[in-house]
Amino acid sequence: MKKLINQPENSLNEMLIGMAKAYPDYLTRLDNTNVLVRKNLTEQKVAVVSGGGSGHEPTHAGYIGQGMLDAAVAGDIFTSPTPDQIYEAIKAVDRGKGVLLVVKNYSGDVMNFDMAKEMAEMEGIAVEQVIVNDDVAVEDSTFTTGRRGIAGTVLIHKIAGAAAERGWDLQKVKETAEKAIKSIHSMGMALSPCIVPSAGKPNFTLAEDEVEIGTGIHGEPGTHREKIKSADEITQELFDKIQADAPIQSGDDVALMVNGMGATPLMELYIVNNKAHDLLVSLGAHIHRTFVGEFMTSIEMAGMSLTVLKLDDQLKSLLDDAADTPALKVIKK
Amino acid sequence: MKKLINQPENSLNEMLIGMAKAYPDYLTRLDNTNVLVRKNLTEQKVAVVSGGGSGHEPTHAGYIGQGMLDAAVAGDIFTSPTPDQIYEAIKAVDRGKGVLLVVKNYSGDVMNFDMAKEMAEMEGIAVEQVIVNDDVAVEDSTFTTGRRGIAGTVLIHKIAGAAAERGWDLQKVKETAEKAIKSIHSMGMALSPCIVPSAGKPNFTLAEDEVEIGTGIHGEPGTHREKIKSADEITQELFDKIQADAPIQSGDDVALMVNGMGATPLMELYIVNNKAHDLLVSLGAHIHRTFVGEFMTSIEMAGMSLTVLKLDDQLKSLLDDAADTPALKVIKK
Amino acid sequence: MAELNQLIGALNHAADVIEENKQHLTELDGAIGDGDHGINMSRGFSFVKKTLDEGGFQTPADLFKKSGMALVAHVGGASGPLFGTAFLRASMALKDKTEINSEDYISILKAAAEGIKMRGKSQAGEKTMLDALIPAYEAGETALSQGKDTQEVLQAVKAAARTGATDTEKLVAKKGRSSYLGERSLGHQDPGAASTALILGAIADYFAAL
Amino acid sequence: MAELNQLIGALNHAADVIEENKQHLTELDGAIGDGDHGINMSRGFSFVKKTLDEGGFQTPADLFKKSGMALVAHVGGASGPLFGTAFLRASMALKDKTEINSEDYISILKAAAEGIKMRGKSQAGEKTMLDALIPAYEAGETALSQGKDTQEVLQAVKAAARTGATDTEKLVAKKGRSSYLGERSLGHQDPGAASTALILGAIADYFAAL
Ligand SMILES: Nc1ncnc2c1ncn2[C@@H]1O[C@H](COP(=O)(O)OP(=O)(O)O)[C@@H](O)[C@H]1O
Ligand SMILES: Nc1ncnc2c1ncn2[C@@H]1O[C@H](COP(=O)(O)OP(=O)(O)O)[C@@H](O)[C@H]1O
Ligand SMILES: [Mg+2]
Ligand SMILES: [Mg+2]
Ligand SMILES: [Mg+2]
Ligand SMILES: [Mg+2]
Repeated sequence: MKKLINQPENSLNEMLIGMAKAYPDYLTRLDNTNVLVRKNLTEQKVAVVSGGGSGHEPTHAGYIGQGMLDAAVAGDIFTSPTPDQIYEAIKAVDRGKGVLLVVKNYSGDVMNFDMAKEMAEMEGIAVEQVIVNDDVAVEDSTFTTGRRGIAGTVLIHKIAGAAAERGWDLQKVKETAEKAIKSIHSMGMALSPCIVPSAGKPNFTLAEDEVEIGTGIHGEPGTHREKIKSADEITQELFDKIQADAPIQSGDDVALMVNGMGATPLMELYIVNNKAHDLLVSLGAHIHRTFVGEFMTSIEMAGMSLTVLKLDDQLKSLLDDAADTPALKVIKK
Repeated sequence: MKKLINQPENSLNEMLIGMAKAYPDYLTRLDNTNVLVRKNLTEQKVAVVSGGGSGHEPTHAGYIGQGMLDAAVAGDIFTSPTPDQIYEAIKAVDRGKGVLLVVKNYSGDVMNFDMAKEMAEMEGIAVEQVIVNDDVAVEDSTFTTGRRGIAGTVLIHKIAGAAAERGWDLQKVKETAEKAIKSIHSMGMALSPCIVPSAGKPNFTLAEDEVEIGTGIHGEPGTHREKIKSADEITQELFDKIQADAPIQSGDDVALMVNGMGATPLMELYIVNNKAHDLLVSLGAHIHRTFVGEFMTSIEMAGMSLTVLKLDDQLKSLLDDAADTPALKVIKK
Repeated sequence: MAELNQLIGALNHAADVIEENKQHLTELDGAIGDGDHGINMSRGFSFVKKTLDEGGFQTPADLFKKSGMALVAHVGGASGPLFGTAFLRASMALKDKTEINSEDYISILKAAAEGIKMRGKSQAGEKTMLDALIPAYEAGETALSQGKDTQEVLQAVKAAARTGATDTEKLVAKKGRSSYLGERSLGHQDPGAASTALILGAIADYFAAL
Repeated sequence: MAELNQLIGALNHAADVIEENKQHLTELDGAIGDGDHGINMSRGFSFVKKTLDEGGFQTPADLFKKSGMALVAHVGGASGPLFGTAFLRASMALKDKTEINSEDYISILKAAAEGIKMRGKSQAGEKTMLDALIPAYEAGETALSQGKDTQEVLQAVKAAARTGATDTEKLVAKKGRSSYLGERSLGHQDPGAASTALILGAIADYFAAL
């Protein structure tokens, strides 16, 4: 394992301190917790809180700021945070207008956030929760855990955050986020594995000419492995899977995200973006906004995911609202 | 070689198209060139042009936009662009107030930009050039090529771009950039090599427990190799080298950049930032602004560089000026 | 069957057994999950030990409550809220009893299973910790109805939990992270079921050795 | 020595030799530079060949000018402006001559070297292409002063360039990318010197085979 770390067990703590030092205008660490909280909280708005395992940086704390999150709760690497931590975050950011929790659909996250919600409700805080499940690689079923939440979650932060910043009430912020969740679909792939520092070795192996299609953001197995193909072919394959699930119609407005998993260079993401644009345009879609970069990573895994979010006028205008966070800034024109 | 590309020889072109598709509000490609030019050029200001080999994304084109670059010229991967291309960029962005070229100190870049400058001057365009040479890993000497330009270049883009956006004349923009260049020092290291697509294999090799200290942004050899140490120790080593060259005094204002080389996850960069902050603070420096992320990469090399820029009041306020580019946004408070 | 001190001893032993099996549990989770179950459980139970060391418990219910809180706050992942809820439900089932007998033991296992079902929206046969815990308390109920003594009941619970855990290899995961694998989860033992069997086994062993 | 057609033939042959040695030049550059010299030169000379194929040259000067422009626009890196400037200076030195003799050949090599010095702010002994080119034209001057014939002059140039290139192994780089290595550049041949020797060798071979 070759990493720029000190003791593996200190990585999370040192990372959080390093973030707080990097962005003193944006965020501050809540004493004795792994919670980062927005500086200068906007009074009189619904607070938006997210969180989950670490190792997905800049997710989640990178999205703290105007128009996105008010707090982010960091679990250990690839491990959901615990209810007490989430509860501290909720208490710290509630301004009497209630708190929306944006949770990725993993059993662990869902249950820990559930418990925190119960704890906060016992204190009289209004809490609502939305569960992001954008990964079309996993079968959708109400009898199982259902689909995972992956990179699309960042756009849900954007939309929920903008809705809250507009002063909408908790119910409306929640409904808007849920509408966006229904319209967002993602699919990822990996070229190489990642190493959790405390584990010290890769979480899976791939041959030199092999890729895994449908991988999650923790190196979870995908739908299958195959010989590596061209960027265009791989992009087409992921796109087809998304399209099979949520067909794009001619005239649809969409946002497109090409997300890097950690080790894949931007150059390759732009090459993928080139093809993804062509595919959307050939279906008659109008691409309202494109996001290319590392938004939700998997430590140093190589690979990428595509996210397509169908937009109505409301979602378009929420995406266009100003955002000012360390990792995503939208400057309103 | 495991990459998300199509034909290696098409990578540059497809990347440029992919960038243009991602940021239609920011930039557009100049027909039949590898030049990306700012949309909606500000009239009546000095134009700032940079460029160099590709493979350093988001450098250079990612910094096109308000308050930074007006055009970026992309060479082949790790190869300086040719004079004709640079000349096209100069012609496209000159608004009669002259053009500043920001060039990294590599023989190839310097000579190609020189020739382009001569060509533009023959057409009556006022052109000035500044050469960034922030890499303290290389010995400074006027008898040799001197120091390389590495990640600090991005902050020179910021400062020159802000100066130009303020409407300052060519001479003043140039002098300001030169002042900043004198005050900026960087040093990098690598954990793993990178692969130029057309070469198909790594440009150097490192043992599983080895790191290279002082590497350039093209995998050029550094000052030495050593056994991997902790993040704190490596940060200290790079910092000491910078400090030996340009000592920080108590009370100094500085900007700090922790730059990822491509494959190193943000988590590790924050851990490095934690230590780098401590080192600066222990010397009595005041950290005016911190930049943590991938600003100037080396394809998928793992590693990082530190950059320290000493600031006077003028440089501070130029750094704080608004910038709106795909890869770096500063929202003025 | 047991007073407060013995319960503390039993939980301490369970924590030690989890620590010894950290690597094994992590490997099980590596095959069909994210490879952290051993790490999560070991972290959580090290805090349980700390809680046990601090002492000052009023009742067995208090002991289970504080241990459950330690699990909730330190395991993380899916197993944290589940084991935490299990312990908290056990605590609630005990009310203000000062010592517990084998009937009590079986009813707190049952209460724990109900808590897990509620928290995990899960049921038997979905390849989770429930597939060790449910057969375990059922075996205990049978042993009780046959008039078996405390040691026999504890051993019946231990054996059934072990068999239940092993048999999860034949199940397709429907809940938790391994459910993303669908059919590919077949042939692997569920890590949460394995840790459940270890805990129930450690408790039986502790009382057998008294 | 040569008319326009033969010069075209000679440059074509030089381009082929560069293409054949693409891998070799790249390996030399890999050791002390960034491993692209062969790629750069092969790309540039493929455009020279295209220019040669298009034809329509007025004079040798025109031929060198158009070839030089192709190099400037397509080699990139450090060697692009340097070889480009070398060819453009050769063109200027030729003025409107319609054919060239061995004195002309040596004087265009000298003009090329001056162009490289100016563009590269470099001089002999800094482990660059100049360390092949300068000994080459000096050997040519000596041969001329000794009254040697054209073939002998060309061979003297070829041999001196080859020796000069090999001897760069003994030099510490002071210019170009390899200068960042300092002493570590010792023991390696400079790629630009190697390609210069290949070009001058190809020209000599072409005329020897006529
Ligand atoms: N909904 C659920 N109901 C019951 N048990 C569950 C559920 N989800 C997960 N589990 C249990 O949790 C175990 C995984 O725990 P752990 O690896 O610590 O958490 P995570 O999956 O978040 O990494 C599984 O082996 C399974 O026994
Ligand atoms: N200042 C200079 N003067 C003369 N020759 C130089 C100079 N800088 C570089 N060179 C030559 O250029 C060669 C490297 O060319 P190339 O690899 O194509 O460019 P780059 O170094 O930009 O990758 C060196 O081997 C050397 O001969
Ligand atoms: Mg986990
Ligand atoms: Mg080069
Ligand atoms: Mg797990
Ligand atoms: Mg080179």
